[in-house]
Amino acid sequence: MIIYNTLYNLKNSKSLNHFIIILRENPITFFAFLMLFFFLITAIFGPYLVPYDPLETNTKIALQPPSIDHLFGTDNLGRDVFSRVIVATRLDLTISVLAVLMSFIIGSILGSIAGYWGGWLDIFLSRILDTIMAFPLFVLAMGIVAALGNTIENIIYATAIINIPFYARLVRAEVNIRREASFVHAAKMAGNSEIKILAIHIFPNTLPPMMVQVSLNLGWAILNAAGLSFIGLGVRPPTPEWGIMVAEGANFIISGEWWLALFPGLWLMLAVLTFNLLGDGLRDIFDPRKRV
Amino acid sequence: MNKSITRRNFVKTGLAGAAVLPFLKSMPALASKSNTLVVVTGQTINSLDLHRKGTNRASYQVAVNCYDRLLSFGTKKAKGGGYSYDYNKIEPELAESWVVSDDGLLITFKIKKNATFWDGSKVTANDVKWSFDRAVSVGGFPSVQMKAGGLVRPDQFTAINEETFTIKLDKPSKLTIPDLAVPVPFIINATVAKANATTKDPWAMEYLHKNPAGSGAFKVLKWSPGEQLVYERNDNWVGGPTPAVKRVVVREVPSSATRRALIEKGDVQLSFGIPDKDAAELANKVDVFSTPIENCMHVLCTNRKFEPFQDADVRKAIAYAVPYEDIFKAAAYGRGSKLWGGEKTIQDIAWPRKSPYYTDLDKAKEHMQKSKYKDGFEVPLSISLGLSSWMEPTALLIQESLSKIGIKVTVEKIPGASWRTAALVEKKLAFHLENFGGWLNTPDYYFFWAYKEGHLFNSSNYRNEEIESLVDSTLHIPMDDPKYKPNIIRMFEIAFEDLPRIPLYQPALNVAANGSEGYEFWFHRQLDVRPLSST
Amino acid sequence: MLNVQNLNVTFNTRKGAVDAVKDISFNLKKGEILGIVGESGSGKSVTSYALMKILDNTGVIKANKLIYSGIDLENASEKEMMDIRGREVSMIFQNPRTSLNPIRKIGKQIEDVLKRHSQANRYNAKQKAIEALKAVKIKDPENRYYSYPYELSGGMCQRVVCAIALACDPRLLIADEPTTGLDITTQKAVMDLIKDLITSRNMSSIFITHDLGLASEYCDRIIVMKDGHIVEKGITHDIFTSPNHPYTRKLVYATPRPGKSIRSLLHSQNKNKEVQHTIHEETLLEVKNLSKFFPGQFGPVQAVKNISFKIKKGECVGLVGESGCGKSTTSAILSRLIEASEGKIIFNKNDISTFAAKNFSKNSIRSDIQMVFQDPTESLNPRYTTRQSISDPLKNLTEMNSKEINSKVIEVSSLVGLPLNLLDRLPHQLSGGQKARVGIARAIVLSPKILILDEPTASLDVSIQAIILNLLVDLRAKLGMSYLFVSHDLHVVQLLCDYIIVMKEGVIIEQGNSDQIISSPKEDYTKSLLAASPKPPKLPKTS
Amino acid sequence: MKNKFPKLHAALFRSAQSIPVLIGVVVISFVLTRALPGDPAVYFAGAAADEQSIKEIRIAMGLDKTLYEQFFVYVSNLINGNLGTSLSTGQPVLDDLTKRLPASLELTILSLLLSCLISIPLGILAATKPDTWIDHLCRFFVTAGVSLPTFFTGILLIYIFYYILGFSPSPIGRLDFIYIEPDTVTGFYLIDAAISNEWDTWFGAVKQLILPAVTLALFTLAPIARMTRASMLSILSSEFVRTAKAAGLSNGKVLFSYALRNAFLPVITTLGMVFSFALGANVLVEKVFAWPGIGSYAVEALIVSDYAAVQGFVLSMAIMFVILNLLIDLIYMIIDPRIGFESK
Repeated sequence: MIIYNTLYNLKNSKSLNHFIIILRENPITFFAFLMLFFFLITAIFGPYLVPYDPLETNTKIALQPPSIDHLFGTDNLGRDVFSRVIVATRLDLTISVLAVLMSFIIGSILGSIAGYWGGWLDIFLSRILDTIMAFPLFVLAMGIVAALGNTIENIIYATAIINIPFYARLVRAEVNIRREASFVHAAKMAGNSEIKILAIHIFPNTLPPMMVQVSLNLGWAILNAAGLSFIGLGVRPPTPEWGIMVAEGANFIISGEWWLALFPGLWLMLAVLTFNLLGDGLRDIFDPRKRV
Repeated sequence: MNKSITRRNFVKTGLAGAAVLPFLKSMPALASKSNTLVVVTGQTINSLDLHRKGTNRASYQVAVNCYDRLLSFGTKKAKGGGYSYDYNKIEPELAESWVVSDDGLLITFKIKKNATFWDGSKVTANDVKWSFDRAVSVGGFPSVQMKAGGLVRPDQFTAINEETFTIKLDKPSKLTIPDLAVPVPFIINATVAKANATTKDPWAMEYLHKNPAGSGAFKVLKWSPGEQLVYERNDNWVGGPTPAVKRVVVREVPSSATRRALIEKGDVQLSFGIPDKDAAELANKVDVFSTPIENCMHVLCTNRKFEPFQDADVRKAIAYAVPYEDIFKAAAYGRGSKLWGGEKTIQDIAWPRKSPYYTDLDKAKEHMQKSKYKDGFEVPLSISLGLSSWMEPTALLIQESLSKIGIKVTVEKIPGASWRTAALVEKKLAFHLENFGGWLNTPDYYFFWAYKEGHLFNSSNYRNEEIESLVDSTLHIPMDDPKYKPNIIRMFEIAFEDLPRIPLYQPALNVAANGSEGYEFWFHRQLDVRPLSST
Repeated sequence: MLNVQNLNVTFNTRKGAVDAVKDISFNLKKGEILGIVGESGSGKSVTSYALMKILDNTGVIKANKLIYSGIDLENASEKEMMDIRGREVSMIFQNPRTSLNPIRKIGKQIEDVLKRHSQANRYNAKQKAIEALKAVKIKDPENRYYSYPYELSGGMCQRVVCAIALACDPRLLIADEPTTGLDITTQKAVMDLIKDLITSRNMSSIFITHDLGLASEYCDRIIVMKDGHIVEKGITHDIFTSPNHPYTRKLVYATPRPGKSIRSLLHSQNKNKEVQHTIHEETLLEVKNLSKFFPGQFGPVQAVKNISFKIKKGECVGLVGESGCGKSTTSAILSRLIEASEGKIIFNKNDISTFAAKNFSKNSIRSDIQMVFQDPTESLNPRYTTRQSISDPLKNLTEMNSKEINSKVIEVSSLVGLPLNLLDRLPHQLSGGQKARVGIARAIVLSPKILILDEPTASLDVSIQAIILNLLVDLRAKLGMSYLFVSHDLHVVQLLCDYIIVMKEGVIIEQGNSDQIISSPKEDYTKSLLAASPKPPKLPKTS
Repeated sequence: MKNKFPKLHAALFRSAQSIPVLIGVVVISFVLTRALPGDPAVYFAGAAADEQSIKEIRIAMGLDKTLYEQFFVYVSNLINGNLGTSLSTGQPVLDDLTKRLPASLELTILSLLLSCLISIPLGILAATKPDTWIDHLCRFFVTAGVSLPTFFTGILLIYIFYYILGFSPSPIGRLDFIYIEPDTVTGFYLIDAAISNEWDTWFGAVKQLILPAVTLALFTLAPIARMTRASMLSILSSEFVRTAKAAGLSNGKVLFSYALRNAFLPVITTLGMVFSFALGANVLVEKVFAWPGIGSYAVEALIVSDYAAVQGFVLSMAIMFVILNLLIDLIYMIIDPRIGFESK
């Protein structure tokens, strides 16, 4: 139903107008969507566009500074940093989008249940979420990855788990304030079942504030994966991934090979920045009241 | 120690020499060049007692610097610059003299008369006996190392009188004397230790863990685990020439980039164990000592439990496919020694030595064609996260190269904690990198650990009957025994033919000095601060 | 004292400049109370903010003259304005509770103003603040000084706001809807107090309200505003007896007062004759000994105490009371949104209190009992179009196919006078009146037997209220529904109810036929309710 | 039955609520550490141990028992205040933590102070000029800060300020070796040095703190600035601010005494979250700056499967979290008189 509504809204040409208006209103949102578009293009087509095989080593040209041949220089195994940075986009976006999607879904369900029905269920769920929050989240992610092994799936799971409480709490609060709203009473009078009221009437209205959280989390998920890579619990080599590239490149900064860390770092930062700046725009798009 | 060194008396003792100066809140004067040396390392010292269970390798330096042994090795000029210990030259430390009986079963030591512990009490044969008893009784690594020299039971050790100590051996071994010069059989102040022992803890493990009680060249002034260890000179040391510096601060800095910056800027005088890359790049800026580590090799292991590796042609194909030169450049930055492209026939017993293999993809393909695995196979190549600085580039290069002969390799990173269990204890890694180095510098010692079935570093599950008997018969005979050389050469031949371990290169231990001199390399790969001085 | 000529206020929004106040001129004499009356969006509040120059950054003031006691307000610097505000001209706002800093003691808030205008120093501030509290007749001012706003009732808060506004003896008081949201009896008390204070201090005042009745009781002169223009100004009595402008007339007629009929609220030409509804003798709904407890911090709180009444088929019953009297709880229980603690609800001979409220949506009786909610904005799902909102009950509770649903939606929309082109709009794209119609359409789309109306017009402008009330009357006759009309306003209830129940603190104080309750109430409380309602002057003879 | 001290009551109620959280943390950290790969007994036994000695050690460490029994032993030790001994430092975990926690806290608190000093004025500035280029610029700046991976920022700062410019002292922990650490009173060097009147040391400690604190502060700007802006915006448009303005109160008084105090409530909640978040982010910063805090301790412990150290770390963080929440509640109660009187 939610998907149907979204699709319905997208089909509607009014939605496109709405989108354009939101872009025009705020230069930063415009910039963010532009960057998002750029990253999506790179993620989809990147592997076909890059000049070199990101995995091909050639020690003869190791550690060369940026040049026409190698825009971002080469790394310690002679791999083209530019190609690696571009190809990594897909993996990094996948990790963050999947992780956030997972925590979004699970968090929404838990939060909705706790917020709508309240009572012991609420207390129980809230305590569990508090317990997760009481962990230093990054360390919890480290622990999970260390325990389960450092595969991409496990990184996604770990990132998702540490993000669940944020969604759950937010949804819980948003559902709670709407639980007694009169449009919810009206929906009851209209014969909607409890689940239907929750899923169709209340939950979609929590989306605008959730979108801000989603965008922040998308960025944070990338940083989280990068941090895991930095301490050696990240993606396995030789897979190109920004975090691991920064982490490995960091050791080369002092010796003067700055391009190894700088370019992936820059990309990482731009991606996170894009997601973070996206928040307000996304919220406005999901808010029907912003429509004219 | 921790209790007794409060800040006040730290200042008192530390600044005794500088008492004329106005009272200093900071120690710039104290840290002035000639008095104090600052060393940085990436490792953490986790105990001051080598005998304790769980003591890590970085902590062995405390045994070297703070305690004395009966014997020590001499010094020689090292290959990579600076000095090195000399395996062939045994020198006295606490012993004044020693005599080996003709049958080689009884060794009698005379202890230096003027040797005293830090608390002023005399070093006696009873202290030596107690310390040796402790080393063979506590189990774990110390006892295993003692056993290598034939030292197994307390009843082998006797304190004849205050200054005379004897060791009885079950059978003579060329390894006994050198084994007394390794860090393990260090001599503890038994009186102090016993005073702090309990019935539950007869060897005073808890006490000595934090409070060293020795006679060595340096005392521990301050120890903050994970942060720093401060050594202070023992002016009454008799084990060797009095150290030139009064104080040595060993600071732990985990980030290698930071360590590099520190040494490059001259903020520290010595950086211990720097990465090969930094060593190569810093060589013309500061003094860099890259000593090839004796009896140590970086190797690629083919586990016999993994079926394709039971095929000799597969192993040879791999040995010809490995991009040695690239690895040496990318992983070792040209530091250390090359171990490929050696002579076909073996004339000498130098070890580590070049294997007869070299990078030749045609030959590699030839061998693959001969094997049962013409179409190739898939195998995970495991590396340890803790050693990723060399293992990772090496693995990636091997991965790429082997793909050309049809072997599909996936690189598998294993966290440092599980590495040992998986690789050495359970020996379940099909294809992996390994870096064993033997303390006692003889090839048979290396073979004992790395080629005998069931032994810890034989992570390839290799078994060869001839090697088994060769090692057993060679390990304890003296090197000038006529059987020695032929036996060793035979071992080499088998090892290169069977290839459970494909040698890649001999790594170097890199140390950068900027404002200090006198660095000496030791087989235990820990820093001996005693010969250091500042420039 | 105040001379305003050609005042314009423009807001620069993203969608371009919006003129909120257009070219208005008026003046205010010393000691006079001037009422500015208008419906929402008429620009009356903006006018007052413009006088104080406390508009948002985006608001621009332009005027030929904007002179207060010889000071040119338009060109006064912000610093000068700060001295004028509170000292010369003060203002009180609607929503007294939110007009006070929630985390500062009220005494301190009064002191802030006193100190700002050098009316007090560190040593006597407290005493002066207490005096200010005393002046607005707050009991026990010494202790109240330490109170926080949340500890006070709405009426008390408004008194405190008055105390702040009057602390420095200003000469002009602007009161912006000061009693909106207060109970009717409180409203009267607060208004009387303000009036007393103004006259006793010989101040002038501008009283801004949407309630013509209230303005008529307290103002000397009245200005009527619409869409930023002044449409009419004059002496209060004249405005009422001979309104010139059609808009004023519309407002005057739409203001409920004793003795009016429901149709007379409408002034328009298309006024058709009121259709009489028939009341059957048969009882549709009977409430027996109904009680409701809520868990509270210090034990259960009884919101409804053992009430009983009946609603006949086709009858319209009014449930009247001030806030907190339990009328909303009662309506929620009857509409099966919440469970009753004790008692029976017999609907059409079924005791529906035996069905759990949680699962009532599955009950076939669900479609017979429907409800219209207080706030039309809040009662519509912001993501649902009008069509979705109206068809929602049909989808859930009937077997209709989408075609049937569609035609039913169109049918009901025209019944409630909702233009069909609004069916695909979202709530925020509708006006208040349109939203109210959507709410009603949704409630009647299932042809319920009883409609519970919970203050359906409380948040609407009077002119729209008049239309909606008439719509309800028409629908009742057409569809033969019974109503339970819940309201705080006796005048409104009397207009369309046959029977009135007066509640106070969870108890039914009095019930009886409308005429009887209005003309000869038995209980003091009912009397006080009636007395508190503003009494506008008599209407001119119907034109 | 009226409660005499509703606030105290509410505070006690809140702290009682944290008990299940602590229990949960104990259970989860126990399970998590047991799930870690690697066998501590093997590690403990040392480089050349044989099967027999590993087995002995396993028994000595209690690792041969069932998980259920191990948990029971762990909890009963915990109740006696025994957190076990760390493998990697060889010290009792409690000692390690008491030594290292102040280091982390000092860094985190200082960086938060720094962050607040920048982000709160920025947030207020943005709120007073919403949707102007100033607002957009503020937003861009703080978002850029949070988009940088801390380890990258840290290394970059070291490279620039230490390696190239030489402004900063060498990044080797809390105090350069030319200083003697002050007597331990609180464990916070800045406080301890000030107490013992050793200002040289104090400045030395400050110099070491600057770079890591800036690194962390950059990372925490965004949430605080964002919340300050949002909260200020809503308060500035609220009716009591209008009332205060209409009463002629000066802009400063309105902004700082009326609006800011109210706007701080949600900011404080955010601060609490940011604080525990920053303590986590410390893990990486400490590694880069060789900071002897609990973050780097935890990373090392996790990598070598040091059960006791990991559990001790997690537990201490959870306790910190609980204390922090209590503290926030207390601040809330001081600022907002309504708390504790709300009915449920």
